[in-house]
Amino acid sequence: PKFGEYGGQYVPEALMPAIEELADAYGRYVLENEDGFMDEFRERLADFGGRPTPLQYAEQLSARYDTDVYLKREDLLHGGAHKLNNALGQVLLAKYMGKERIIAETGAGQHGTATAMAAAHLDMPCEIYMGETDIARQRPNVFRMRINGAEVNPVTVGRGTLKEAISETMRDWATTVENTHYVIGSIVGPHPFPKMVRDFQAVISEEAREQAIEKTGGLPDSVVACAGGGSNTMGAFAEFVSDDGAERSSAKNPSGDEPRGRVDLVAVEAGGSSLTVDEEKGVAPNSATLSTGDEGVLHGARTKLLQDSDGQIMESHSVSAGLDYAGVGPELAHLVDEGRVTPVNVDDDAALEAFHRLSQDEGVIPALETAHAFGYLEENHDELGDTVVVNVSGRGDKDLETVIEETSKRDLDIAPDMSILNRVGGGGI
Amino acid sequence: PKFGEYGGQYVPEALMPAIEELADAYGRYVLENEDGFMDEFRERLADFGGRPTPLQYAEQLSARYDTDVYLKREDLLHGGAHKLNNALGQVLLAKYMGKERIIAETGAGQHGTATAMAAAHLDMPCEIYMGETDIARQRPNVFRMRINGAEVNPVTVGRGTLKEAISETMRDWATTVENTHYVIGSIVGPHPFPKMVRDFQAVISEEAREQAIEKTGGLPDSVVACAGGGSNTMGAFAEFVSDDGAERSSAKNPSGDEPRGRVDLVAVEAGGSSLTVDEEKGVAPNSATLSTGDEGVLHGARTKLLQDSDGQIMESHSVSAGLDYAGVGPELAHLVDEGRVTPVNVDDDAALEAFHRLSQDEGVIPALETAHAFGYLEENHDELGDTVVVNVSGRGDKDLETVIEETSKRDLDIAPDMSILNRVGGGGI
Amino acid sequence: MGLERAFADEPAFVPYLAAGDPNYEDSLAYVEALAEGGADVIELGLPFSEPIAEGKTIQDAIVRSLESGMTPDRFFEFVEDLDVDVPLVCMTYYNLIYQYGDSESRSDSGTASGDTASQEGPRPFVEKAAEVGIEGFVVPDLPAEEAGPLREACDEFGLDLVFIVAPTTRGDRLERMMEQVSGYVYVQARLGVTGARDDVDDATEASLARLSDWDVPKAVGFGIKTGEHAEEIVAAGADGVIVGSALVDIVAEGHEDGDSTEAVADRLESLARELKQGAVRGAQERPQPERT
Amino acid sequence: MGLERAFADEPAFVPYLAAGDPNYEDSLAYVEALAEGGADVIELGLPFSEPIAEGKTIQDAIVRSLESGMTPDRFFEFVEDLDVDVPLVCMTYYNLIYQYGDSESRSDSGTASGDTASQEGPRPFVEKAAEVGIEGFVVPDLPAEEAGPLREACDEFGLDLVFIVAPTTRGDRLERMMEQVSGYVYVQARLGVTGARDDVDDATEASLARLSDWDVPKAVGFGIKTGEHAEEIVAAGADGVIVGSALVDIVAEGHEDGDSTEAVADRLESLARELKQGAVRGAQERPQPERT
Repeated sequence: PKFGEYGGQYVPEALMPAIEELADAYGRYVLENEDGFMDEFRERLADFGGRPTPLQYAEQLSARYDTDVYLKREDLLHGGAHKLNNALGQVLLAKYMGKERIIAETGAGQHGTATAMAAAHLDMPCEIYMGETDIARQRPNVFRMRINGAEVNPVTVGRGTLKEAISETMRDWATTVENTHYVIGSIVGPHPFPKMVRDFQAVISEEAREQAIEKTGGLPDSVVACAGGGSNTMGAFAEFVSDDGAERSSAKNPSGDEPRGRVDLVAVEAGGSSLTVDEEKGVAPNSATLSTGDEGVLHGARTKLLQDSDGQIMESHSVSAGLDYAGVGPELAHLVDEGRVTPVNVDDDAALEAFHRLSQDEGVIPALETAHAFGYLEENHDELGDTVVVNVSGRGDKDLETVIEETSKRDLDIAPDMSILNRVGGGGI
Repeated sequence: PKFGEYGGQYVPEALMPAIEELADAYGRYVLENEDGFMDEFRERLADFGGRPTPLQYAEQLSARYDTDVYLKREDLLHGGAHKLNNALGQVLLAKYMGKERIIAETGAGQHGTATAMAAAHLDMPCEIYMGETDIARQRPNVFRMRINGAEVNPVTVGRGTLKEAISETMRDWATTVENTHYVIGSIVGPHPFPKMVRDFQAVISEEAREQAIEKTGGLPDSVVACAGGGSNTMGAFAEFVSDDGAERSSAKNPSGDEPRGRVDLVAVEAGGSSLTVDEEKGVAPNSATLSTGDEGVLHGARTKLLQDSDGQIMESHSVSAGLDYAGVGPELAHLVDEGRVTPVNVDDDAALEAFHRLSQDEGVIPALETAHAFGYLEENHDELGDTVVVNVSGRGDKDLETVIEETSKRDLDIAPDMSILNRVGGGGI
Repeated sequence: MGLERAFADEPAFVPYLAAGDPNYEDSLAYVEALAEGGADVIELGLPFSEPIAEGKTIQDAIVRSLESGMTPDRFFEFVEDLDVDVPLVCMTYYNLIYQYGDSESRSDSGTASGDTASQEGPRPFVEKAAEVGIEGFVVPDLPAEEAGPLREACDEFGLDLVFIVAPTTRGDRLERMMEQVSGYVYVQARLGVTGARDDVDDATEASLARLSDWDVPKAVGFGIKTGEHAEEIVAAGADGVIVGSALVDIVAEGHEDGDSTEAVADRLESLARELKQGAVRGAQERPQPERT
Repeated sequence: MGLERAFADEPAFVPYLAAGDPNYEDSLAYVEALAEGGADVIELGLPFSEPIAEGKTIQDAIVRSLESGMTPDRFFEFVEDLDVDVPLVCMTYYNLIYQYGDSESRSDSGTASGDTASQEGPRPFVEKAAEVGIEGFVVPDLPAEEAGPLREACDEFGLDLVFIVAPTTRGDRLERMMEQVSGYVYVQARLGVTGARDDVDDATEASLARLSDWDVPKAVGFGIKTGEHAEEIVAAGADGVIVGSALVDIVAEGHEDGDSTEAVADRLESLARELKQGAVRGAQERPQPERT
């Protein structure tokens, strides 16, 4: 259950039996495909979720960078983000396990909406815990969850954001473990969650690796993905982790042999407004856990964290709500320590600029999370080789209001003039 | 260029040469696949748009109706609706024709956003005309167009809605025909638009027909689609039109022969609040053009219209902005007269109820347009045979605010309690 | 088929106003003022709710007219009430022409000609128009290809059917139009929609050249707003000038400023006179008039 | 390893308060009041920012304590400042224990034990705790499987490590825990998180039965709020009762109502006395005490 020194099961004793039961179910259904679980999962991912998602050649960006840029279009998945891969897998697993109720936490609301959709699809009652601050600022996602029939339970403790919601969901689970499954939204939490969520998300890189070989004749030189908790990141990396040869291999393989070589894996974190923390206030104006955090225990796992010198968890910050988390998946922490994954970060400004660039140049409006990956591409494409796959983890419809507000605070040449919205009538977005 | 007595080219002389040029290009590139146009179109639809979209078995609805219900998931297309099929086709065609500028009208903003996305993808300057009333009430879509780099030109004449925007776009085109292509958003307008848009949208039924045969071994008994202008409708029907045998053929074909028989085609219009028109005010509180309109000439084509006894076009109304149009595609008008397509309508209340049902039962939040098709299914599933394909023309994220507002005015048992949104903080959707 | 007579002696001045803009009574006065000012033919707009060929100026006029209660039947009354001695052309969109005979609910309106007529197409409208003294039609959304039924009805009742030739109209399309046109041909001076502009387009000469073998008078419109413009246009070979937006602007301004009917009528008459005189001057400048 | 002694003579009353709730000085008085009221062991909470095992009552206490400036170092001062003659157990989350020795920036804080220590795991924290007189730990997010390093450090410095047994804990997991536990075992009376409730769960007897062969005292917690509850629990075979939320409620109410420190302390002492007496009564009702 560990990734080097990371991972483990740091949870209240009351949850341990549930986690052990889940680990057992994970082993049987996911790893062994018992009762055809994985077959059904993949079939539902296709028919309900819309898989496979395309690997699209990005013409304008490729020309701009003189590098072949491919977009792995998870934004086209049902719900608008990679989140459904995991939510559908876990809700289906809960059904196989005989559970009768689904709970989940959500921050920006993406995981909550994905879970609510999956639960509706599989006819499971579903309750989502969401901090009241997040409820107020992510109303469309609250609407979506409610419209899919899920209960949304406001969490009023503390700042009322993601980490409080996670704690609250764990508390619910501690009371209801016998009939309830807790759908954790990323590759975090106690074992088996980090491995299991990775396995559900690995379909991203399974497809991308095959598609890249099909389209380019070889492996990409680099895969770039944004990293918050890290589920899209590990999903995009998983099948490339073992492509760890000494040399890059974008050299094509016309012979049809299985391509080999090294694929660089770049995890782009939210640099926020600064990498400097305010110890006094316990605030990190970023979410660059892999780049700047240090080891600790949070939400059931040992991993890298943003914490103060006492070990109290810091408030993280990012223009992107979905990256705004003080922890990170233990597997990513391990792969970074091993040197297999390169952690980098991109600040709010560069992410916003990249958001506009992708929208205007490629006609794909990315999630602000995703935009961080493109911010890195803009600044560092020279180091990424000849063929780069960027994971478009989600679409940006949810971020429109934030983007407009944040853009208006900055002087970004690339940003479109939004004054039409002031010239014409009122009404909320 | 006609469908029976419908269709034609009723446009200002200045546009005729452009329309003839377009008709020529349509014939060569679309019909003859000159320069591999259709190949490139299909490839871009796949890689950029995310085609094929799934044909999903709807478990809960099938159980509810004791009928096999399949969902054609156009909501999963890039942009969230079938609109991209057409927008991408036309923008690509404009490029093949050497045009340097794209214009389009939009009502609710779906066609505008699809066109803006396609234009960004293909690196074409793009301007969208949109009534100022619509701009005020569809702000998220205005944001999306601007973010994709399109200009949005407010139309201040009249009510400031779709029909004024169409007229205004035609005016622009009349001035700029030489370098500009006008991307009409539905199977309306002068020839060749109705045929061409149908051909671009026909991919829906091409896929659906194949997928239905693959999944059920035979043809469906019925295909149900909502109808406003009618592009998703004809897209969903096109490949089934010739399945016009005397008998339904859901009897499976285990022998592997090409299935034959009759597939019923049901076009579900917006019944609005009532089918009764107010001649005095020139208002039809519905958009049931096929069911209640009569022949006339609008926006370049002879078709069925909602008009007063003088021939002035009426204000149409529907809870769904995308169905709110006083005209309809001439081909649909013709197929209705021929008896090949059955026009029906579903009122606002039933559409809202169906919106909630699909969201809760299947985890798919449909566009309000789409919800009309499911409203019909709820009330008339007995008449639709054993296997029904419903076209999920778009996703409902854009309609959340409308749905909540309209739901709150009604007493719908099925609607979720939205009071959490009042209990917790402020902020627009 | 008599509109050609208006071009016979000297270049014709063909003004346009929307009937009923800004209201029925004032509009009567304004149209009469144009006649006073020297109009040779008057194009009277019957407003349609979706005027796809008009620029903002005339669109706004159409909205004002519709809001003041203009309908096809009221339009015919308007024509009857007009006290002018100038040929009148009805400029409108095809759906109004087409629907007139197709309504079963017309019974309660002022005229009875269309009663319960159904599927008769344009005939009832043309019949009624002829009855009130209209001499021709301009239908901006009816290209020659779709004009058969209307042409037929016009022939039956002795009315002219004017077509618009655009700068982009070429080859076969010109032929088709030439076969059907009568009265005069409306030469669109530039691409775009109606609206007054400050310059005269070079395309005009080219258009006139393409039509040199047509045997109907060639009236040039789109963008003419001063006597000098009219002069240049006619000097370039036109048989007449069509002016709409510049006149509608006067109506709109008068309406906005609350000016008296007389004041607005005076201004219209004055501009009409200027335009007519400009056209006449233009004809004198032509080295060799080529009108048929 | 001395906590067992608190259970030796009669059933133990083990209250919990969050150190520093609602502030440093009041909290000292409140903890001392519990000792006055008859506490045999006191569980002192060192607040962690993410208390995943606590119910709302204790969560709120943790927030109050953090906001009043509580830190690990301040906690150790707190323990030193306490004037009580009762064994103290530190209840906290593992990250605080784990990080204490791992910080390079502790130099400016009051104590120096952890200075520049790095990657030492729980040892520096345990060392410091032992130094100030802490006798044991309860770490709600540290199951036996992950407890090795902490157990080792506790052994080194002679501290007890208390584990929580849940109603759902069975088989191998019980074995693993039994191997590592010392001082006493915290028997969770029901599923869920901490919080006072009105009934005593039947699961308690079953849990006690599963632990019958363990050689450490069994203290039952979760949901005990009155002397009668305590009595029933002990009568059912518990060697002690752990009470948190009911006491924290008194602190919270006093804080909200602005009551004097003395008044709140009196209430705490009074409830403590009731609970201790209930426990004692319960022991007398047991037909055959089974404590080792």
